[in-house]
Amino acid sequence: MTNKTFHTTETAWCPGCGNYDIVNTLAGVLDDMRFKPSELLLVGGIGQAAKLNQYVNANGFSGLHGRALPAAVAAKMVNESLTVIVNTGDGDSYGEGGNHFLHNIRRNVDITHFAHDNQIYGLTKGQTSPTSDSCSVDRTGACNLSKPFQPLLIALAAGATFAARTFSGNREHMAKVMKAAIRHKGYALVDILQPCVSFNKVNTFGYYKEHTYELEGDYDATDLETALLRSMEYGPKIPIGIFYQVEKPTYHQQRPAIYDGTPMIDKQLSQDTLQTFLNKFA
Amino acid sequence: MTNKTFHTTETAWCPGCGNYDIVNTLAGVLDDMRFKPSELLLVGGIGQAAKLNQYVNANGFSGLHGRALPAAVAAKMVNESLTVIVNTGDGDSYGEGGNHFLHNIRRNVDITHFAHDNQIYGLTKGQTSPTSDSCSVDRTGACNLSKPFQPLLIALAAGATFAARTFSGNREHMAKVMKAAIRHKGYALVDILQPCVSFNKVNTFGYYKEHTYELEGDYDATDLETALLRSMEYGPKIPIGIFYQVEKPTYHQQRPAIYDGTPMIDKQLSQDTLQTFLNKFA
Amino acid sequence: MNICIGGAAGDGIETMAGILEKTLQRSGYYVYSMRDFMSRIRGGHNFAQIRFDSEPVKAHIDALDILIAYDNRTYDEHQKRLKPDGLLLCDPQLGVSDSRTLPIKLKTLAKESGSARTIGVVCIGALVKLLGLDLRTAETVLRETLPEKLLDMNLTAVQKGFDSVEQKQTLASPNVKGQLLLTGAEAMSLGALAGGLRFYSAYPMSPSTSLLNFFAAHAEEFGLTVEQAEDEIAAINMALGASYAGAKAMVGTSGGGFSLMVEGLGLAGIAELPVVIVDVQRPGPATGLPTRTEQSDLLFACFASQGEFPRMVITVRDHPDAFYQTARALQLAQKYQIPVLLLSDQYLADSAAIVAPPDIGKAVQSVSPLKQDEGGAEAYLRYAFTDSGVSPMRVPGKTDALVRSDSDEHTEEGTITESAEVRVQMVDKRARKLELLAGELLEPAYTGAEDPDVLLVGFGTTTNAVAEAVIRLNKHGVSIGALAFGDVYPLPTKELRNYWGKAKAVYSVEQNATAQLNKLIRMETNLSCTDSILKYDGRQLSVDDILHGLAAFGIGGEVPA
Amino acid sequence: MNICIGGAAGDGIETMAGILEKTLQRSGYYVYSMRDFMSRIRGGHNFAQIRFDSEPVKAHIDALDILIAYDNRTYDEHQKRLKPDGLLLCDPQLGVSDSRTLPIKLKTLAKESGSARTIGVVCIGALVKLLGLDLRTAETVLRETLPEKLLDMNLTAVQKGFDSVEQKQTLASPNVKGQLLLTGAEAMSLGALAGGLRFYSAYPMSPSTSLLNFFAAHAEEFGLTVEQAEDEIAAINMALGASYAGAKAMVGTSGGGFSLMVEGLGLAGIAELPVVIVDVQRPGPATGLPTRTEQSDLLFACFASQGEFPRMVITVRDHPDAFYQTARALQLAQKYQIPVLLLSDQYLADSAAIVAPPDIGKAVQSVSPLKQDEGGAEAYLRYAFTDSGVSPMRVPGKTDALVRSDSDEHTEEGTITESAEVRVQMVDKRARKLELLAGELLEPAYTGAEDPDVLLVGFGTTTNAVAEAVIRLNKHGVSIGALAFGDVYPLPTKELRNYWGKAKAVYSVEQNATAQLNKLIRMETNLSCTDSILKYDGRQLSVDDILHGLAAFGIGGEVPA
Ligand SMILES: Cc1ncc(C[n+]2csc(CCOP(=O)(O)OP(=O)(O)O)c2C)c(N)n1
Ligand SMILES: Cc1ncc(C[n+]2csc(CCOP(=O)(O)OP(=O)(O)O)c2C)c(N)n1
Ligand code: SF4
Ligand code: SF4
Ligand SMILES: [Mg+2]
Ligand SMILES: [Mg+2]
Repeated sequence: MTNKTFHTTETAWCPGCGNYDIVNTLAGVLDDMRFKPSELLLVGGIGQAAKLNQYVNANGFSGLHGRALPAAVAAKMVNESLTVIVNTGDGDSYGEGGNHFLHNIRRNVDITHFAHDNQIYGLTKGQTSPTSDSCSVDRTGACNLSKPFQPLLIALAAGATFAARTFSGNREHMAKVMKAAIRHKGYALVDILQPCVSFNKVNTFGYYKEHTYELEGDYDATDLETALLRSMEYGPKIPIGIFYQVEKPTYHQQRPAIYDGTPMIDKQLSQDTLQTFLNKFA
Repeated sequence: MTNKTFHTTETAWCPGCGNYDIVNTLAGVLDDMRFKPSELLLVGGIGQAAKLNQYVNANGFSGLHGRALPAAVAAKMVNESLTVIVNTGDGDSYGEGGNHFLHNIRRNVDITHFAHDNQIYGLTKGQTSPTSDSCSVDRTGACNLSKPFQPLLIALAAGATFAARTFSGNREHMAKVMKAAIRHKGYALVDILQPCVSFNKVNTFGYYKEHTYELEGDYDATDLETALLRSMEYGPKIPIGIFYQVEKPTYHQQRPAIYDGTPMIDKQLSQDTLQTFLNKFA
Repeated sequence: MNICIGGAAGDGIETMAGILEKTLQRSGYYVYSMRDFMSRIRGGHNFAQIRFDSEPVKAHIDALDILIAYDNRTYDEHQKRLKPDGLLLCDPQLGVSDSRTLPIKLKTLAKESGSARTIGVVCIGALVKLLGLDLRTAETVLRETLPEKLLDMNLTAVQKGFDSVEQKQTLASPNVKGQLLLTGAEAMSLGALAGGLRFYSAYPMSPSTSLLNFFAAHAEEFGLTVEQAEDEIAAINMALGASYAGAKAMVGTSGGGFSLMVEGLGLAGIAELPVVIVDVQRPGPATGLPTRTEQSDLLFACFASQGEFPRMVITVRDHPDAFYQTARALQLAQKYQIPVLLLSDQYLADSAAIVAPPDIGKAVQSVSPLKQDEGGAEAYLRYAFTDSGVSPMRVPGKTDALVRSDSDEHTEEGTITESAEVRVQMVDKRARKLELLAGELLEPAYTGAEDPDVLLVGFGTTTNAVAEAVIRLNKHGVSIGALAFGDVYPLPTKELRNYWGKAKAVYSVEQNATAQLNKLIRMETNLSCTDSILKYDGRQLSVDDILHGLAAFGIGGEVPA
Repeated sequence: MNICIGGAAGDGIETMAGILEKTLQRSGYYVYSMRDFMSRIRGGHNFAQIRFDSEPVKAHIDALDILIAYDNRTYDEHQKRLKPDGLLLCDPQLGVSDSRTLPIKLKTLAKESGSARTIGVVCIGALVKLLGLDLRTAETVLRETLPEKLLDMNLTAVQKGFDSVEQKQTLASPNVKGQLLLTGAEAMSLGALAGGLRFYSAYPMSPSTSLLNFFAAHAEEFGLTVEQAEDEIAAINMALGASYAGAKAMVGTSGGGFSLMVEGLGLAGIAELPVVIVDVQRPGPATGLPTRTEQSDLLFACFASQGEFPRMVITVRDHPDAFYQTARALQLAQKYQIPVLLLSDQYLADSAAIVAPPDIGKAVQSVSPLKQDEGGAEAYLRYAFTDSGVSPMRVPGKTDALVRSDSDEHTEEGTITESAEVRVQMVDKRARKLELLAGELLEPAYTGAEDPDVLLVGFGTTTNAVAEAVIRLNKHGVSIGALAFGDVYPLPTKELRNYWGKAKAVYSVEQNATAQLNKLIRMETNLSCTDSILKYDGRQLSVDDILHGLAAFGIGGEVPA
């Protein structure tokens, strides 16, 4: 570990797992961005990826499998001074948690969602995840007879204001995208291609390294049509980068009467106000 | 009722509710298509729309709120000779049932899904549904501070092989689209704009009548890009019609070793086969 | 006086009942008003039943003094309950031939007033006259309730109704002042605010939706986070995220939604996140009878979730209880860092009653603060092994210490462990909270004879009807008493054992089919009821039902009202 | 003989244990083999414990004859359990100084064989020699188990291991033939197939995933619909759709997933849809200890879901039981049109045992068919009010009659009703099934003295360990017996009352912290245990744990193995 503030601890991940690159890069990014550990909240569901918050020196909430997002957005709702980052798996984000994925994008709460997409259920030992490759691609192991889930396309269709893809093996790119996502005002999804050395023998480090390429320098990330079309490009060539980013009012900004900058947890309803209100029932 | 075979019974809907047009049109369509009531299975979740199966002379399954799709696809899986049609609400389909919506589209089981989209929670008396209009449109009553849910766009993003929209007040159009959807091999979504006279005072019969128009005669329903873009057109002008239709292998077709045409419920595992298998553990 | 107003869904029964209740309140009466709705928006049959008196009324009874029938179905369904000397108020068009009829040309008068929809207000006018109330009181209520543009026609309508009849009753002059008229849902919502609620999330579900509506309507006014979730799983997990971040959080739902929250309940249990879960019960299983009432989620609430952890289940008995117990539930959840389940039901949620203004200060002080025990370690340990079992809870971001929460079994620091030793210590630590919590339990309320031969046990919303039945029987010399549980799990057993020792027979009175309270008592105390009075048709046990049930056991017999 | 093999996750403990078990089976022994895994894929500490004998072995014990340590952690964690005359088999590189050590250059020999990954097979070779087994048996098993390309190096490895040691033990010559080696999960899966399973849906969750893996692997072979659902809610609702359409359906999950299925359980209850729900328990609440064992979902299973309806809860005791009870559960679900909950746990699911080949015919005939009672009406009434409470179930599409199912309360036809009368009739109809079901219940199995002074009660997977403890104590003159419940809810009470009457003290033995069986017995019978032996650290109660637990109550004392 190069990093001091957000140093990471011993993990339960397999040697060679892509999660190491993610946690180390994230720790570096948080350090670069000069966060204080206590103002950061890292949230996870359950799975290998979801364990990340256990290994970083910050506030941590490990909730239920598939349910990281609701807990994360609610923590942000009541304390907008926290920087809230979700790290969790593809199964967690798009499988069990699919409904929260759809609807929290719509809410546009100002949180960041790093989906560690190893295209497999890692912790439960290698079942097909929503993003597993299609079975038509010749392969052994877990694969999708169903149409593979396209995280960016779905996120855009649901109205995401920030949607990006990166690859854990490209640490520089990942750091750049992570920073942009954390800085983004509103819900930001980063689907992180992450090799699972134990169970995904197809989408390996080498595979991603070979197939990924960065979106063009002049790519216009504010154009939804382009973003939709480019997000469907997922085959021999897999673009990485920020596909789409626009500013839309966040959850808090849309409710100025309730969220005035002072975190909700710092405000209280006075007994007098309540007493006055009670009198209306006389 | 003009129709005899699939005659409908007294309902618990409000006078003037768009659901009447839907149930009557559907009964007519089923009759036209010469189904036998016993080979039809109508499935619903819970809500006003979901009650439809109670009023039609066919097999009926009223499951749980949000859970119509899993029950429907499974019935089809085990008995492919049933024609399975889901009628249920927008809240049911896209809210509580959002995860099943996403993932059953991916499965492409050969069922039909008519989502009665009144842009409101009817049975629970008028709360905002995922498809309620945006609050930026000046209105009273339920509306979305969140980004409204776009059923067709999401369905397409998830890989739907058939996605259409119609309006309950345009019975001819609705009948045509319903027929195409039922005939479609694979999962077919029809989002049916349906006035709720009791709670949705904005998206009324008149509103839909004024704003909807049919997709052009030369519209190419096999082009995904076009479909994606046109499905986002939802404002002063709302296109109705079949946005997208392609043939892809259905759930059953992708598993020919298991589904050979004989409904699974008509097959049994013989005790001999099992006995032979047991011996492998010796 | 007991009035029933019935008609189809969409006839405005709810509005009319509301105006009438308020008018009665302002006229100085005690009011108890219940609702019976179908799960549809138009048509069918709905009714409201309003009982009022110059003495406190806290439950509904069957026998009617006045029946207002908008349609024939109302007459058919309720006429049997109308007293021989009762009054049937309806339009002559219904063609009812009943000597108790006071025909009023409701439709005509309404149309003359400007709209067929003013029928209800015509009725109110007539009632005001019949009951000898002051028309100005009704007019004031109309002014407060109705939108400007509808006011004139309704004022005309109330006058026309008033003029259409002669005064028939001279009632005891009431003098109730400074009281509030609250529905059960309102009382609960206000209690939550008194208890410090900051976050409410829910998915609409009858009969709990009135809570969501209340909080949503007042979110800006009170600076609350109120979120309509995409489903109940989201609702509970949001509440837990908010709770972790330092906000007092509550969710509300009915049985089906609660089923979906069960995994989240377990998360609250292991991560020790305070949360209040309100289950406004309706008859199950599954969709069941969506707009009716039942008390059949009791054992489910006590044992919901895989695994084991301390929780508290409180049943709400009446309107004041709804206020105080909700405030207390939020505070107990916070004090012990446990999930508290609050069971109400459709009957209470939708009933309105006149109650003394709840005392906010008293509600807040009902739970004494815990002397925080930081554990031995120097560094902050979220799950420190303390003597009380309660570990120091801090708010992330409000301290330099880092706050960790985990759904896996965890160490004192809050990180995953698989150690057998730590597991046992953690389970024991959590369980230790039950010792302190035991001292917190409220014993059931007792009504009746000092040394009763017959003991009734009940819980939640049947309480006042049971008490009224007992009082009536006591007046007729029957040696009977009743214990009404509010706190049910852990079960307070002191008074139970005390009265059980005295009684010759014990009956549980429950709004369910399997006598769940009886089962719970047996499980917790090894005491078993003689028999039970059960109702499970979705309609709340009335005072009369209880009297009849006892009569069937040979107790009391025919008791005049 | 009791052997423990330990190392890190990823060291291939599982593979090696599998090969060893099979070799022992083929050598004619009874085998009982358990697993202890961490919730990670690499690193940490995993172990397998294999007990074998020429007499049947049905549980695990603590004391070890042989410890195979891949790493120092294994030595540290288990050496205390190794008997003084036991054998520690490890690489000298570990640097362990223990007089029981038999050092073998495992790493060197493995590398010489062609891969460091053949360490386990080197060990097997050594064990074969040490135990006096036939090397050819091990070779045959290797040939059957390993892929072609790995075979040569492993045959070399097994030979090298064999050659590295001297024969140390001469064991009683075993002669067990024609038996099967099954894990609990396999026994359950095979039982499901015997019971007529046609549809299985699940979402992966330890420790239930082995069921999904089994069915998915054999879907084509057996023509099953096997679907990995998007979540557990989908899984149960799919199963109910399939059941409605005429397929015998089952779902499998663990506690957290079961929590999500609770609403669906209620749907099965009200719509009377046959379904079997398997809960392979692990320690909770919430994520808890994902790969460990516990019996703490008992009361949850009995009372899960809002509302009230008949259900059956069966706990699985051992491998044969897993087979027969699963077959029976599917049939009972079908016969009574109810949900049947089958509780297993990680311990049983992952343990392997030698069992007599299950009798498929017997499994199928274990439930007698019901004389179908079509109700009085002429038209087909899905929910006809019959005497038995069981209404005629037809398959949609297979009859001209229309089949309707509804989650709302419904009429005999299956359409929504809000009628109070029909509601009561329907609740009563459903409840009537319990009368017939009572005759179906299997009494708990009894082991021990005829008139025991001390009675143990237990359920599910602790059964065989409890029985072994009882037998040992009986041999030492202790008057003790044990009742092991398989069916738990409804609770069969005949034998319980019978033995309870004889015993002076009764203890429940449970793998949970709150003595849930004791509570359930109290609730159902008003009988209360003297005390309980409880374990809740995620590791299964061994025979020794039970003996120690009893000793603490002054029963038995020091009992030699
Ligand atoms: C309700 C529930 N269902 C299932 C599980 C079991 N489970 C734990 S992690 C996991 C999948 C992990 O896959 P993913 O989210 O992709 O994370 P990864 O391990 O691949 O990083 C599952 C199914 C659970 N813990 N809770
Ligand atoms: C688990 C669960 N949550 C909530 C409900 C309450 N509920 C019944 S219908 C409904 C919404 C209906 O809206 P929609 O699906 O749009 O149907 P509509 O009535 O508008 O046709 C809700 C929230 C329920 N029955 N079950
Ligand atoms: S199983 Fe895969 S995802 Fe999990 S730690 Fe190992 S390599 Fe990483
Ligand atoms: S409430 Fe709306 S959707 Fe429901 S029946 Fe009435 S008009 Fe139709
Ligand atoms: Mg994954
Ligand atoms: Mg709707």
